Amino acid sequence: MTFDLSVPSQLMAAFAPDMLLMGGAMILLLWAAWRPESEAHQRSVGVASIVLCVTVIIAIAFYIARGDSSLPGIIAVDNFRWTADIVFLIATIGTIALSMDYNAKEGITAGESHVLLLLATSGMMTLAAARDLMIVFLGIEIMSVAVYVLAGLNRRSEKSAEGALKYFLLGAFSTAFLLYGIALVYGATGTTNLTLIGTRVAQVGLSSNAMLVVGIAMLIIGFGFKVALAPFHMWAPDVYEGAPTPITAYMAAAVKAAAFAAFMRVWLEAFSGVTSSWHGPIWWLAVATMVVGNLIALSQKNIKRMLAYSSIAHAGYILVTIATSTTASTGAFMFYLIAYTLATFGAFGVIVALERDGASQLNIEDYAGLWTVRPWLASAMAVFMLALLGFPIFGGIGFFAKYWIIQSALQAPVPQTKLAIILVLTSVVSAGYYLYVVMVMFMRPRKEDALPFLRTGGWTKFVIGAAAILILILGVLPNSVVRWTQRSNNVVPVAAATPQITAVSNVSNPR
Amino acid sequence: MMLLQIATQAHPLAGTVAKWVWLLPLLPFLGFLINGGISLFSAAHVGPSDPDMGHGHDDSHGDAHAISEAEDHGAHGDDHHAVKPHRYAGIVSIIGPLVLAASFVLAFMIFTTMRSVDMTTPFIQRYFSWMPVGTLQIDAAIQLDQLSMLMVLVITGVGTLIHIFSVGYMREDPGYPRYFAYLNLFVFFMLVLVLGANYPVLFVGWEGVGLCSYLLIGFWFSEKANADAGKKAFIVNRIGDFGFLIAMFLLFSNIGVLDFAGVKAAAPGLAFGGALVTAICLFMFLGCAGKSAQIPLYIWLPDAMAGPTPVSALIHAATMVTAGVYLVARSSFLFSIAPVASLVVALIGGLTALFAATIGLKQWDIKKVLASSTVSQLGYMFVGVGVGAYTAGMFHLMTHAFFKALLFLGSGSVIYAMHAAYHHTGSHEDAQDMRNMGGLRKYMPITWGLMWAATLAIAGIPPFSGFFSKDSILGATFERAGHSTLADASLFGIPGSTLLYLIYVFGVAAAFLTAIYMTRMMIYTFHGPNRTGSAEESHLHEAPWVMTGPLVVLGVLSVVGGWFNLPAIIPIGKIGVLDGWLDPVVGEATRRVAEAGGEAAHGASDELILIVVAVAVAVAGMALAFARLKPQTLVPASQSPEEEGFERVLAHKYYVDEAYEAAVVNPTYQISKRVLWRGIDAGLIDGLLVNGSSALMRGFGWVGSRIQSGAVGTYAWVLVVGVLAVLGAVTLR
Amino acid sequence: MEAFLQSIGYDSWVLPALLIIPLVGAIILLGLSQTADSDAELSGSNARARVIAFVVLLIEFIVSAGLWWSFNPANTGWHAAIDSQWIPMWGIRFTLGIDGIALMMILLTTFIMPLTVLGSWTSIKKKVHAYFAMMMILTSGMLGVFMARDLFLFYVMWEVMLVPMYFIIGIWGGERRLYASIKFFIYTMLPSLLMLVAILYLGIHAGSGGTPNFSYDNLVSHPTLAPRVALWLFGAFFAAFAVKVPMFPFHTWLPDAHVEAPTAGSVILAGIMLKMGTFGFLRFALPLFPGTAMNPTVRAVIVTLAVIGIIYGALVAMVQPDFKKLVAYSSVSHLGFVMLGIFALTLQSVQGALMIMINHGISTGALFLLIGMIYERRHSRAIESYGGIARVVPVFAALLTLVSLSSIGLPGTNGFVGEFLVLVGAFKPYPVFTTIAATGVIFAAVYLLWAIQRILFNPLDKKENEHIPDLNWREIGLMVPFIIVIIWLGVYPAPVLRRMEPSAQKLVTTVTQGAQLGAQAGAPAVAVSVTGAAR
Amino acid sequence: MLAESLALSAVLFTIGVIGVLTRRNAIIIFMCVELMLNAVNLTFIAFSRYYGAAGQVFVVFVMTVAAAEAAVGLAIIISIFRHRQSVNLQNINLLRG
Repeated sequence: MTFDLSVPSQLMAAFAPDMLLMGGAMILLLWAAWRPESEAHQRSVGVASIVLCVTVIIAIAFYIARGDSSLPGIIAVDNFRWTADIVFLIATIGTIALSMDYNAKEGITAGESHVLLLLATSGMMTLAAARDLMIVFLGIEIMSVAVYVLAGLNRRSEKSAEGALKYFLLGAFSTAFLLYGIALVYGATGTTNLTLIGTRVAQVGLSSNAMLVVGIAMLIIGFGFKVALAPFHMWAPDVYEGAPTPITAYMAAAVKAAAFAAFMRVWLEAFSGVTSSWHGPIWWLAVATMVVGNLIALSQKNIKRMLAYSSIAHAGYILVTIATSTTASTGAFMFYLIAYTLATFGAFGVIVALERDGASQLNIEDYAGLWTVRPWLASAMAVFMLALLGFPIFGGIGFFAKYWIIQSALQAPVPQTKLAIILVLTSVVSAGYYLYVVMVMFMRPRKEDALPFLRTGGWTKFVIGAAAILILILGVLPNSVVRWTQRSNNVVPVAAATPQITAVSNVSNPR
Repeated sequence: MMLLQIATQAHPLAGTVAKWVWLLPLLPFLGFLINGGISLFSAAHVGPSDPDMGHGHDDSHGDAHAISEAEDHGAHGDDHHAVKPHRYAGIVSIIGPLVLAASFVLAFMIFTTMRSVDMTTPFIQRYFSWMPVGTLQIDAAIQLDQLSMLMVLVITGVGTLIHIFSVGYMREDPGYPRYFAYLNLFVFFMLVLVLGANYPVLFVGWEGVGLCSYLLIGFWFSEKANADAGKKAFIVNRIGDFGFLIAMFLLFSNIGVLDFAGVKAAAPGLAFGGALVTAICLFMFLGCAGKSAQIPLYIWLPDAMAGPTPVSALIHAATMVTAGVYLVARSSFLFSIAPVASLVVALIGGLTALFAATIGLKQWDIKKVLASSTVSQLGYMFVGVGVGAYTAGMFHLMTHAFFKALLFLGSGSVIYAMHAAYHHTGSHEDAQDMRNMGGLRKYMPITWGLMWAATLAIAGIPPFSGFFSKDSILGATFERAGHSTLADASLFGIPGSTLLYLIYVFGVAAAFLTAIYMTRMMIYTFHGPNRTGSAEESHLHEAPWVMTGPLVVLGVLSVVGGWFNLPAIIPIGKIGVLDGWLDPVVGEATRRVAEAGGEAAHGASDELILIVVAVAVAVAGMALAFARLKPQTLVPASQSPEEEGFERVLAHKYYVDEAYEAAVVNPTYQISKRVLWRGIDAGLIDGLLVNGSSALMRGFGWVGSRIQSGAVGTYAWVLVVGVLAVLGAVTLR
Repeated sequence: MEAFLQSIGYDSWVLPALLIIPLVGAIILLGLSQTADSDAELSGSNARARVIAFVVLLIEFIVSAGLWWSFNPANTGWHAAIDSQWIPMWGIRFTLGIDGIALMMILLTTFIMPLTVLGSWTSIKKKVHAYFAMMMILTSGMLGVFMARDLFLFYVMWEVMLVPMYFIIGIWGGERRLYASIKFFIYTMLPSLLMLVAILYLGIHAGSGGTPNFSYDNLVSHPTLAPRVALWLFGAFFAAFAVKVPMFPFHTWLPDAHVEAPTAGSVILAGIMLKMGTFGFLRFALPLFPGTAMNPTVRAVIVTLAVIGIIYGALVAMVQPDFKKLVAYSSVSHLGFVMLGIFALTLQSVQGALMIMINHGISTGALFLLIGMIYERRHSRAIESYGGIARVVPVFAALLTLVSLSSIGLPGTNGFVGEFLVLVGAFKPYPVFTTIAATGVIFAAVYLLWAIQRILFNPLDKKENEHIPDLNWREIGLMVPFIIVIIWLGVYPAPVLRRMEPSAQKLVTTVTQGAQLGAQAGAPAVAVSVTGAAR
Repeated sequence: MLAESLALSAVLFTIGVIGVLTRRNAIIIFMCVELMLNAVNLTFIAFSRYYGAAGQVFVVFVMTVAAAEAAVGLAIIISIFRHRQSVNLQNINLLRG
């Protein structure tokens, strides 16, 4: 059906999956806090949270099946949202699964951690749905506040606390910019509703309106921080290294994806009319991010840090789809998010499996000779590395993801050939560190003094195996996912004329 | 044998014994397979299933050692040793010569049929298509005509004799089967060379004989010198082959065919004396110069003496080295329309003849003397074919094959005797140095007599064979100088006639020197007091009959060889047999050069004068040698002093090898090593560009990670810088 | 034979079968592989792994051999063609097919692979299952490259080859294997990715309604590109292929990879993988961009590089102390001939180039196998650590000499046919270049004869060389096929030439015509942009 | 009137930024961030005078969120203080590179 969002009940209905998650999370929170902390309790809460996530996925599938849509309003009801939601939820399930083993390893017995994840996810879903800058802001904050806590979850670890602090301070700092940007855009257009903004900037040529462009710039900065674009990326490596490994995976995949989803929607719906005013900065940011991420990753010893920089590089690749500023590229965008999430969770799953308590065994060198003792684990890791590298067949879906981005870049109305070339060149650089991991695992002999690897927990095995299998299968037959993500390109600015344009136009250049 | 018989349009030879012509090369090849198999089989000791020397080497230990022991003797650098014969020596010494004799018999039968029928066109047999690519159609085909028949007879005939000689000579060498395998293979390729119906097939034989000469020169490969000599021969030949290849490319890209018949048919179409045909001929001659050791590529032949002496006789005197002459004669239809090229051929030939003869004057190694004499005689042949007297060239080729083979085999039996003697006394004197010989006449009279016959022949004393052939060449040269297409042409501005007279003078001078150094060799070897040493004298004796037998046959041939082509003015038999025989092949070309029957140009009187001059010169040379050389004064090599002044230059062959070494070989090596490899490859491309760029990337990465200082303040600063940058970007558009 | 093949519908399934059989073998091997890494109790299962690998690849060869008969030269279209959907949304299809050129390359591959298994029978001692599994995957990848008729599929196969070879070099290689493997990977990946962009550009350009079209036939018949664009795209293809060939100056990955790779790795690299580059030129770079490829400037540059490669490779090979490195550089020289032949673009030269591609695979492959055998015995590749061993290992010596002679290009061996055809064909368009190139024939003799002299001949002056065991029956047996082919192709190459001729002819004509079409379009513009690119 | 209030909020925002850049104490930095947020609030208010309530609603949201953020933030700062008896960011750099 088509929801009329001005009717509260229908708004509720359109927002139901998110509400379901939030409500469920509340109940679980009570239950988690009710019983004394214990390993078993932590696990049972985790399982319950996974069940909740699955329920929400089912609910979303129900919406997808009905092919619902909505009139313009504060939230969107479209495949873009649902696809993004499913990505978030899968990532959350993966995180919880990993956390259950990881917490046991690190002696974290707080069941609330899983609930916090759920809350953060609800924020993400809000972001994916947001069609109003206000909702965008709310979503970002719900998500961020929860993630600040998660980053510092491991109270005994000083690094964890430090990471959390850095994340929090800089996050708040950047939020201020985002907010300022929203304020200026609001000032320039007189509304915070993306659809209206879109129509207005398009109808009155605001592309050179100072207030609007500064606002857009501020928004770029705000989003750029959340998705860790260079030079707003500095927090990412530290936080990723400090945070508990599953949370790192969560941040690298889900948080980034959510921020990007909002970024994409805002840009397509609100600002696709004024491409000229933001294309330059986005282009340069994409280049800078790809270059910086890949180059610095080359000189990393710690695998979590290395993956942090690689995730920065991937942010650069994804930004290319935004730079093309065409709804066609949302397919590539979503597809990439899926592929990247799978690969990231697989890789971090392996890290969790090999990590020893006290965050040791995290240097790439520690994996020397892994192949000879844990062939399957090593092979899986190789698959994930090649997937992140974007290598055909062995890297599975990772290749198609990059391929589609390049294709959309070349197919754009204004072909982004240069970006495509820079993309492939920087991915060649990335081979330098992804293959380094493979090389260490397969071609270096096991060190004599190396500590034995712990046995891999069941949930971790599940995550790794699922990720690897999906990556490889989708790497040969991606059709289903391609078709699915292609349908998420219905994020189009709804051109609906509205009365206040005159009022806007004379305000938009204040005396 | 798959015979896709393309109907040879009722050729007189069709259906005769000639249809077995493909057996000629195949028989020696069969011998090669058998002997080669025996050699490998007898030497092989199959290794363990896991060859890693870590575990697996114990079992094969003993055998491998045994071999190395056995061959150590063979490796002893020199021709002859007292170890027990190879275990398969018997069968090998039957098969080796047998296959050759067989093909000689077959060749003779074909020859007789050819005489009986009158054939003007070559008899061409196509067997299968070798390289069919579009317009380029190269067949594996055999062409049988008078010229190739002549070569076949020489090769198989002399070859058979030398094989028989080898049975005695190599009897006790551990590498006996290998030796015969190589020798048979050589004959196979040589026959392919002369029977091929097109240039590429000829080229197969051309390179094949080069390969065999490489293998046989380096037969005792454990001596670095021998291996070097073999390699040198192959590479120098390759330089020549390069020219041959270019000639073929020119032919194909301008005429579009590469078979003799086709080229011959198309040749008249080419501009007479034009740049194209001249270039083709000159490149082709480069190939000949390589194969036939002409200036500047003659350097490999003296070193080639490192091989066993019969090899020197067969390959480096009688057959292979004359392939160049054959090629020019075979391509007479080209050379005859390229006067300038022909002049070059003749000039180079003349120069080589003279130059090599001077070298021959001062060599002490008996084989080296013969080597330089070979080079010199080849020069003669090129003078012959160069001036368009193709028959004369081929005639000298034939007689030379007789007497030079004889000389080599004779020297072989001398060395054989010397070595046996030294071996008995365990002395390590050089068995090939004439200063250690002397007075051998009384120990080996047969050899002495036969070698004198050969010497008179090569010196050009009538009525020995060499006299007739050499005289016909000189005569032709003189007469062409009078008037011919060559005389009308000019090279480097010098009129052709002048050059031809000059070449004639070279020839006469060379004849003079030849007489001198050959006589010198005979005197030092067989006459005067014996310098071998008292202990050894008792062991000096004539070689067994299996060796002297062939010598006798060759002796007869080198005496009467002249009768194959008597000049008109010496009517002591049938006149100009060879002229008539070869006329269908080279006659037209000859006449083209001589402008139709140049014979009439000079009267018989002039020709008589020429003959007198030649004989006088030869006699003078020998007389001078007898007068001046004092074998009594010689001392054995070990005590004799180094030559002085020009003599030393001659002894060192004008230091040409050293010059090449310093001017070409070393620079190439050093540049390749220091500049190309170390400099460009490792340094510039790999070091700077490849590894350098990756180092640059890592450098940037390192810097970036240093900026990541861990202090929130820095991060905030960077963030704000980014903010300002973005603001700047959007506002200052 | 043809009738029998007809009756079993051979053409309809052979190509996919050739791709699948090795993969099945790989899966079996990986399934049987054991984690424990002590060769003692593994020896049994290792032996089993070898046998499986050999049998599978032998089956592969037998299956592929049918192509020799089922292939009908008269039909210049695709043989044994397969066409099915893969990713319709992106216009990507799974289309296979071969012509005479691909036929020979496929047969070369399937011929060499089982022999390489025999070649690494005892030399590979650790992780045998994985090793042979890698070789299986590699086989599929290489065959896929030769079969692909869809540029996207081609690219995928092209990259797939990389990973197994990376592991083969990196895990089972020599001392500097880590450096060599990563260098090989990145060196070849960089231009390949550029080629991917070019392929995409082409596909989009030729596509309709937002869906790209990567069908080879469609792209070839669709050459309406602006000269400047064509130049850049051609540049991308050129880079990818030139590195693989490798052409001077893109060759420096080759010596490292060849030297450090295990024997089988070197054999496959030299024997088959280098041919990918030249095959790429023949199949893609020329037909897709005839105007650019035949543009006088471009052509002159490439031919010059080829000739430089011939001489340079030979000279550098001459001074190598390491025999494997020597052969590696000799490959640079040989492949230079191939490039000369391709870009001279006469029927003879192209046919010759194809012959060299085959011959080089055979001769150099055999050379590397022989080096591997002697290395297994003495654990040294340095030339000066040998000398005079002909007497200790006569069989080895005989084989090495014969193979070297074929590599030198002695008439009567396969080597001559190829070089002769290339030169004779290239002489008409490029007399001077060809003359210079022909001197490579001399240098080839220099470096190889000198090397085998220092290895086989000269005095046997090193104690440790006196007890080297000679080749065993397995080694002799695996060399025999090589020898047979060397002689066969030297004496009677006509059957091979006949099968390739129509395809070569088609290539020559299409490219020439395309170049003439492109000529009036914008040759000057290209000339300009060439200089522009130089800046 | 609009221009002045916008200018004022811009100035406040900048002061906040400078504070973040210059101060070393985590608490104070956080306060500066709060200052920036309030500067933005001022902007919203200023605009809402023209565009109606939306801006003011936004301000309410911002204040709420800021409060939540403050709670979490202070908790984090406390936990870091537990580890090293200081909240001076100068020497908090275990994580770097």
